[in-house]
Amino acid sequence: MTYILGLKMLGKPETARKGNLIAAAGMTMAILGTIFFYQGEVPSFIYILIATAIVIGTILGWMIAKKVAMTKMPELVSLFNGMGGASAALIGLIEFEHYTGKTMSIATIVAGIIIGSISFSGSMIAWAKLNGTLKKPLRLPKYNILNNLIIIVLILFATFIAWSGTDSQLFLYVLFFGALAYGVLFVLPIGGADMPVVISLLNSFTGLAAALGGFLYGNMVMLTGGILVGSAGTILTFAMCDAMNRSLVNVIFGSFGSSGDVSASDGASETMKGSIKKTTVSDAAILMNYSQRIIIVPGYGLAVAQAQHAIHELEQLLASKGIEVKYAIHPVAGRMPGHMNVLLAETNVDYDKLAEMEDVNPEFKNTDVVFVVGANDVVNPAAHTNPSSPIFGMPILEVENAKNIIINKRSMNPGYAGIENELFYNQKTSMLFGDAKSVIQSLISELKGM
Amino acid sequence: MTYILGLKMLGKPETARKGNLIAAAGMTMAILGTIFFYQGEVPSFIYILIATAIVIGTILGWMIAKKVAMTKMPELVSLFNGMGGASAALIGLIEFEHYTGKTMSIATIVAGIIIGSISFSGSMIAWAKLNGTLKKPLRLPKYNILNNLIIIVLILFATFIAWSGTDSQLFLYVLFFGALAYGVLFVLPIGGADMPVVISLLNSFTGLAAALGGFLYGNMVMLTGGILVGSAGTILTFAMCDAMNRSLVNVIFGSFGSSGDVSASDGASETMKGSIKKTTVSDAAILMNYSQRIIIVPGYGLAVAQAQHAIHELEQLLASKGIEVKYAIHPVAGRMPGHMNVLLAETNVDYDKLAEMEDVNPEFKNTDVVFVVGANDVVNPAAHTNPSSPIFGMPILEVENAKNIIINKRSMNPGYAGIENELFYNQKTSMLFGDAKSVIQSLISELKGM
Amino acid sequence: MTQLIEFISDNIQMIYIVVLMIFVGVEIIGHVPAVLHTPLMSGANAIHGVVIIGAILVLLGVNPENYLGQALGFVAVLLGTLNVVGGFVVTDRMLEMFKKKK
Amino acid sequence: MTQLIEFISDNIQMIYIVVLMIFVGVEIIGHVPAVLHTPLMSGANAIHGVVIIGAILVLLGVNPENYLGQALGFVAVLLGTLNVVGGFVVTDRMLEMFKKKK
Amino acid sequence: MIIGVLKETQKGDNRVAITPKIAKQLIEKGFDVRVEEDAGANSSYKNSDYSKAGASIRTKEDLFKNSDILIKINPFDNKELEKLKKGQIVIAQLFHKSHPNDMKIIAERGATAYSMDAMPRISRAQDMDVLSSQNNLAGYKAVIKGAYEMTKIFPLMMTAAGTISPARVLVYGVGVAGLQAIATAKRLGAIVEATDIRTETKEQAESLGAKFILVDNNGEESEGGYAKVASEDYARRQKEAVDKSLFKADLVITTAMVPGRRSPLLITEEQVKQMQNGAVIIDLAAAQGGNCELSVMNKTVVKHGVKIIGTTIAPESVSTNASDLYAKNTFNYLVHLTEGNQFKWDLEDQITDETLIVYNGTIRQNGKTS
Amino acid sequence: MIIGVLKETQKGDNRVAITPKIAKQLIEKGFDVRVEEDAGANSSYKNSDYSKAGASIRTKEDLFKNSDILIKINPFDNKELEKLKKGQIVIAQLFHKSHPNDMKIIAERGATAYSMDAMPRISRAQDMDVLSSQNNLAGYKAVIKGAYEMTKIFPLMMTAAGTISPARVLVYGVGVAGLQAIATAKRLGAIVEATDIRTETKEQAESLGAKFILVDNNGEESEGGYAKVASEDYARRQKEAVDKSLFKADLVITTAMVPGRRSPLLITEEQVKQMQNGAVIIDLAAAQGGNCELSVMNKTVVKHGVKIIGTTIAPESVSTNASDLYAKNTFNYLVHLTEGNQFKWDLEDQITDETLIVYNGTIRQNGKTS
Ligand SMILES: NC(=O)c1ccc[n+]([C@@H]2O[C@H](COP(=O)([O-])OP(=O)(O)OC[C@H]3O[C@@H](n4cnc5c(N)ncnc54)[C@H](OP(=O)(O)O)[C@@H]3O)[C@@H](O)[C@H]2O)c1
Ligand SMILES: NC(=O)c1ccc[n+]([C@@H]2O[C@H](COP(=O)([O-])OP(=O)(O)OC[C@H]3O[C@@H](n4cnc5c(N)ncnc54)[C@H](OP(=O)(O)O)[C@@H]3O)[C@@H](O)[C@H]2O)c1
Ligand SMILES: NC(=O)c1ccc[n+]([C@@H]2O[C@H](COP(=O)([O-])OP(=O)(O)OC[C@H]3O[C@@H](n4cnc5c(N)ncnc54)[C@H](O)[C@@H]3O)[C@@H](O)[C@H]2O)c1
Ligand SMILES: NC(=O)c1ccc[n+]([C@@H]2O[C@H](COP(=O)([O-])OP(=O)(O)OC[C@H]3O[C@@H](n4cnc5c(N)ncnc54)[C@H](O)[C@@H]3O)[C@@H](O)[C@H]2O)c1
Repeated sequence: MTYILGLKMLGKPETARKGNLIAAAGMTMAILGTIFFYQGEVPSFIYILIATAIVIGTILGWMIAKKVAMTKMPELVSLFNGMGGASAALIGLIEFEHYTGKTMSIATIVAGIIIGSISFSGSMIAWAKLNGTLKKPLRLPKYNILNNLIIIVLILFATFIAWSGTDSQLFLYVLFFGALAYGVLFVLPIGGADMPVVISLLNSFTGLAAALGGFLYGNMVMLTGGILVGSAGTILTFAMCDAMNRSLVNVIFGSFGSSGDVSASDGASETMKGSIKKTTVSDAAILMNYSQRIIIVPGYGLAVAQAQHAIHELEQLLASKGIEVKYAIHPVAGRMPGHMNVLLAETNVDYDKLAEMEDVNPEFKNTDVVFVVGANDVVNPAAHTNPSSPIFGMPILEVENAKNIIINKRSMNPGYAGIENELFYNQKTSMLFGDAKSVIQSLISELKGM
Repeated sequence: MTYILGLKMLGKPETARKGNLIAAAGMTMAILGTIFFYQGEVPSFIYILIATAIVIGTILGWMIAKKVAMTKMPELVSLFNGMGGASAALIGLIEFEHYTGKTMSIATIVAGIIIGSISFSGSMIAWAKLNGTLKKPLRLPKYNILNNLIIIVLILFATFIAWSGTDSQLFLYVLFFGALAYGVLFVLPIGGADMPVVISLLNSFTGLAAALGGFLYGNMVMLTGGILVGSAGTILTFAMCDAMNRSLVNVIFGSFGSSGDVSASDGASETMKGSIKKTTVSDAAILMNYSQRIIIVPGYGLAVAQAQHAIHELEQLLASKGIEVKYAIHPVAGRMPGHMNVLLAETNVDYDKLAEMEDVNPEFKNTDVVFVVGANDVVNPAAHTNPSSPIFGMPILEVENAKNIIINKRSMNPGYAGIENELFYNQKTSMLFGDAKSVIQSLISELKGM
Repeated sequence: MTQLIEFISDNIQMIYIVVLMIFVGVEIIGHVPAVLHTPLMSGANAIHGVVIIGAILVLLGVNPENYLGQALGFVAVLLGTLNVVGGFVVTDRMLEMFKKKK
Repeated sequence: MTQLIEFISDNIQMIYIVVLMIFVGVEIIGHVPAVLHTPLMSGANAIHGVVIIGAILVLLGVNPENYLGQALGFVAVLLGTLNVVGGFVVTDRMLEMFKKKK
Repeated sequence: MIIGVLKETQKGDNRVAITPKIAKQLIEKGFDVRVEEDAGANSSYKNSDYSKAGASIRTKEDLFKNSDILIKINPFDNKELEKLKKGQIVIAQLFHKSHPNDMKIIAERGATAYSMDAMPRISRAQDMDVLSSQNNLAGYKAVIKGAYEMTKIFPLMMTAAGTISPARVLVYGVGVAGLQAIATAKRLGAIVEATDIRTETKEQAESLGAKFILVDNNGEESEGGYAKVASEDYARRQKEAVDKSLFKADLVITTAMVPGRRSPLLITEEQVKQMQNGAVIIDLAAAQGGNCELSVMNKTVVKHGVKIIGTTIAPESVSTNASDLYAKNTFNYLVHLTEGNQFKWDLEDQITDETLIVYNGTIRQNGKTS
Repeated sequence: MIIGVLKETQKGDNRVAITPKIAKQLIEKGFDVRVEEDAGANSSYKNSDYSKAGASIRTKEDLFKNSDILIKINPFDNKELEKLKKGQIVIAQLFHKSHPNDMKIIAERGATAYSMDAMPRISRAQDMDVLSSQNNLAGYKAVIKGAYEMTKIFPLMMTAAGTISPARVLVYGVGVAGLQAIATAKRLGAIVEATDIRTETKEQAESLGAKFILVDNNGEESEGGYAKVASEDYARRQKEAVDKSLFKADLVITTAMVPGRRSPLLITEEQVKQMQNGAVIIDLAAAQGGNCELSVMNKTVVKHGVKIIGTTIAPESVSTNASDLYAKNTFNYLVHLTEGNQFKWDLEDQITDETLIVYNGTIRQNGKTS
């Protein structure tokens, strides 16, 4: 049960870490339990074997996990996932002989082998891709047909093995390698940006494989753990697709996605190089929730959306969480002098929270998140950097000095001055598209739940 | 599994009804399944017996459930619950002889008997109380000690039966009647207002009894269904205590609660007869959600709480659900002429939504919910009815004509005129205590989730 | 004691199911609005009418000579049915109140 | 076919558990914020490392003469351990990021 | 009965006691309404508007000669009083306490006089209470006048040409006028502070977004919602507490009054000296002597760089709305006093009792007010 | 360099071109700032404030004799022009297009003239743009003046004495002044409508809570943010669309202008006749001929029951803030033009190019503007 608790707690940022520990503790107990309660004669060297494997695995796993850079985490997950898959497949290979003739058990075993090895080889490819070892998505001609063919053949073959009651190890190995090959082919053509989804999918595969093992042995721990991961993983996969606005089918079959940058194609001219990073309301909310200082930069879009009441509520909500929030008012934000003042005064924003440009500019570098709401020209670095731009020489709010920048607007359309804004392509910038009012309201309800 | 789905859907107003049907369908299937898949020789007259029982039970149950007045529902639930408990206890009585000597099975059986019969007799008492047959909470001296003693004796006795492996039916019947008695004693002293909590508790008892039965037969349907109800019922019991601001212990042991009217004692003088009805944010939200016309009556309290932005948001939210919402502005609401206008104009409330007293008074009778926020004197019927009151002769908003009245204020304290308001004691009125701003904000988040 | 352990290991799966079910029950009830407390209680009440199955099993398995048993079983089935049918119908009626008026 | 039915009725409880577990899994994941997707995936990844138990069982039960089996089993345990330990540690590291800064 | 509506004679007062809309309602009630020529001209009501409503336009003489009831807003001047006939009923703000002579004349002429300003401050009289309805407008207009006279603007503005800091407004006396002044100033974006001797006004001021300057009043309580005269000690403490805000204020609005007394002196010349150069004081209590030492009724005094404007003229200047409200008050009052367009003379009734000043030639000793 | 700050001579203009705060900043930049006696008196800045800031107080004669730079707000009058010396630099709003003679005199005297009103409307010149900074205040003050002159109040009020319906405000021209007028009227609780020939202003007006009356302008486009002269056809369609609102309006504020042209005529006498009795029109375009046929600059005309006030005086009347902003604009401008307190004469620069009207005695043919 500890897994359930663990996973549940993982679902909330505050409790996530504890959840992880609980799950780990549960796992340790299960392992020890298995060893000590095993009923049957076991030569002692087997114990040594097991112990050795565990010790080596632990040390290796720990070291790899600790050493690797934060940015390489997803690869690592993929790698570890592959290990699990391999382990499941190997079990199947060994156990096969013990169950010859028992159709259902064999069926379970071959299913475990297929799924485990797909998971293994697929994970390895995913790992290689993320790692950069494999760069280009590879794509054989008629790829979809070929792939589907292979999996069908594999399944038919597996059915045959189970049904016929054969005890040919050869068949089994053929199956094993066939599945490995399928795993490779399955993942190979998928773009790098979609990898997390694929990993999550493979993850749930491994879970399934583990569950099958549990079924075989009537081992509850394996069964529940595996199924839990299988189902949770599947849901998670869908959730991730959702967050990326793609369908799973699209990710697996449709994506010719060239190495995965979502290019800024919607409506903006393509002159700017680099790519923008979209973010979701949940992510933005989390980022805000774990900040200490937030500066809100309101612009004309706030007025258009009539989102003044919403932003005030957001500000109060953040403040109530102990976060320091203020507004940075650019002198020409909006369309008339004092536009932002009028707007915010309507909501009774404390005058002390409105900071003038000169005062606030030095503060950005100590700011965790700058939330730019419907402002554009007033935060456009082109005013400093590009002498040919019509706003060159205008003082701006130097939000690019902040640690994170979240920009809310409806599209990539330019503002009053009609020029592109390279801030949108900044590494630190996440774009939160949508009408200011509804976006802020969603942020509020998201934040309230934290 | 249908129960799970069913119960889950019951948890949301929109899906509740479907959930109920699904659960019912599942139940029917389970019953048929049990009969048809039973493996063993069964004399046909037994089938007839079963069929007769089911038919009679169905007709009776259906009729009672359909005929009874809406207000008597809780009694009915209690009654049916008792039936279930009795059924469980009877099973135990019959099955006892088959398992003589199998300690664990016997333990299961006696537990089933105890719990089932407590549930039965307790439910009957609860039913009688709600029904009005039993009026006064009866209370023997040293009640708590006596009661605890009985239950301890019962448990010891039960343990003895299970352990000794006796096959004495007599012992069993003693146990049965002992448990019945305990059920009576248990519920007897509890006040009428707390009955729903008690019923819920007994409900989960019956669930437990059913589960024990399931355990005995290894019948999954009984087991899962019973456990589900057992656990869900327990949580529900706590939730209900929560909603009433009582602890369970308090309800069961502490309550000398005299026939259950929560009297209006907080701060108000006790001159008014009758009792007030408190409501919760969730209930108020549900009521609003299922209304077609809502009128908001703002008063001075809205200004004090500075809840104008919140009420505007609530109004918009309701309107977006297709509900007709307007504000009824009493000419002297607040503390200066036009106070409410100033307040609401700040939030850009549409002027068309502000209705004058003369125009809105005839509309109340077609209004599903009147939401009175921080207003008091301006809705006090004493202005019409009580010539000695200082506000006699002042025209008021005749909210008492509406179908439901929800009044938000912080306490029972009077308003400017310093007089009691009998509207609070109106049958149709629910009091929603708390600071206007936070109450409205909670309402908003509750409504958003619907 | 050994009996207990034996019992547990014999019924390990059942116990598993019990624990899981408790989990599901708790998870599902989670946070329901207070207005739904009564219908929910009523619905749960109907569900624990599954005892009827037990009662039926008893009747099916009862010794044809055991008239007391048969009588009690009959009553048990009857009461169980009352519980189930009444429970569901009452719940349904309660929920009618929540229907969106046209 | 009969085999299948037999298998099902033999393992009815297991199937029950499987279905329940799926239910729990779905219920728990429900709505998690997108930022937690990766840690959650990682945590789940660690959990399915339970295959290690299978691997251990295999090793425990393997014929002492079956060297291939032992070798494979050894590798399986090793890989499983890697999965479990690495998975948990990585998850922990990821979650460190969410710690509230002082 | 014939109602005669007189044109206001007091200089600067643009109001009219009965508007065309109310005239129509009175006619519907069975009264015969006659209106002096051009009575409503300054409130944007033309003679033709009255005619359309069914009232006839007459000369002053005609009205005095034929009317049963004569209605006005301000006290009758001497010329008018002379024209009163026996049995005529006069309804206006007569300020009988400060105008005892007028009452004598009315009594001598055998007439009857109701005074609107004597209306008791009870809930059911709220819709006849002209002090409330007019003071409310005064509070609004005081701020508008202040904003008009100031050389600064109210709201905070951060513009390309620099930041304009919000104006600071200080309101003395949080009665009807004071509250509306707070609300209006707040709306325009000012930082508003307020003070009052009655502590219950703290919550009220705050409910409109003002900061309340609480002066410990040592239990000097209010009477029926009105303030009592403050002790010297209180005055001293008040100065201490408020001075800091006063010296920073751009606009000061004073509304402090004690019924039937000279208004309390809250701002001395000494204090004015320390105020900001360019500040404006609007003294709504000027008619009762003023809250500021330097204020002169209906004058704008500039001294020590501060503009001090003594006025009650505020409601009169929003004459259309002021007339609307006044007329409605009068209508409600008439409806209360009459039944089937005849007077009820129900002297038991508190409202009639307190407002009936002269009854058929005798000055009534009317209750409570000391 | 010596900067001489002159007192405004135009009647009614209470502003001053440099405030004490800005004087101090200029002094810190190395300028020697001298101020004419009482230059800031009407903006609530005393001579002593300037002295404290480090500026010296001089007579007009002294300033003309010794200053390198002479700063004012309004055009120099003839007497002043005569006193100019060769090489002196003049900075003011010179309105060179409508005052060609002045330019000639300046050129003859061998002086140099920068005109603040010729500032290009480009983003980086925003902080030197006096038209924006002053028009903004004009929009605010127009509403305050309107509220002051009206016989009605702005907000909706439901009171015991009846309901006062909210005032209806109509704004012609949604430029800088128009937008601020909308914002201010809205704040006070009025129902605000607005119209403009430039369709892009629809969104802007709505972002401040006004209802925009869209007149199909058949693609008559704006030029660099400014409106072009409207066609007759447009004028007709405009009347059709707006008349309904105009005849219901309590306050009309007109701000429509086309740079360098007579302001468009938007409200004819015929239309005024149909307006509400008691309505007020504030014509901020009166100086350029006015948007209303009946408006006269600096006069209040009452005709057909409507008060028509022709003015640009609005910003001048909030002289403290207006001076603050004007001074800040001038400061930014000076900083832009100079380096180490010497002029750069960078004629390539668009701002210098367009604002430098007379350069060392020759009138420059300066670009773009036709
Ligand atoms: N203050 C003044 O006096 C004045 C006067 C005239 C001109 N200006 C000029 O106006 C500009 C002001 O800069 P700014 O940054 O405030 O505005 P901006 O540069 O015009 O940018 C506003 C942004 O808001 C976004 N937006 C519009 N509606 C939105 C909605 N409903 N929800 C979310 N986003 C929305 C637009 O992007 P999407 O369309 O993609 O959503 C747009 O890019 C400056 O260039 C200034 O020179 C100022
Ligand atoms: N409009 C005028 O011009 C004017 C002028 C003077 C007097 N009055 C008088 O004022 C009264 C106005 O009637 P009304 O109904 O508006 O007000 P009211 O009768 O004074 O009642 C206001 C109610 O609001 C509640 N309240 C206060 N703060 C609250 C908060 N933060 N959250 C929720 N509730 C809060 C109070 O109850 P709790 O303390 O229990 O919360 C109080 O009972 C009339 O009697 C009228 O005659 C009006
Ligand atoms: N219940 C009703 O029917 C009703 C009707 C109208 C008014 N009222 C109430 O009557 C009260 C008085 O209203 P008003 O505006 O006519 O009063 P007012 O004009 O007589 O006085 C104005 C304010 O000045 C204050 N004041 C007096 N002396 C002061 C001093 N030395 N320092 C500071 N402040 C001082 C008073 O407390 C009062 O708030 C208000 O609270 C109002 O709400 C009640
Ligand atoms: N980018 C910048 O740096 C900058 C700086 C200041 C102002 N501006 C912009 O310049 C524009 C003009 O501002 P302004 O206030 O100085 O303009 P203005 O004073 O010249 O004119 C006022 C308004 O009248 C309108 N108008 C003209 N003829 C009309 C007609 N026949 N009917 C209706 N309306 C008519 C114009 O469209 C304009 O909106 C504004 O949009 C402003 O935002 C831009």
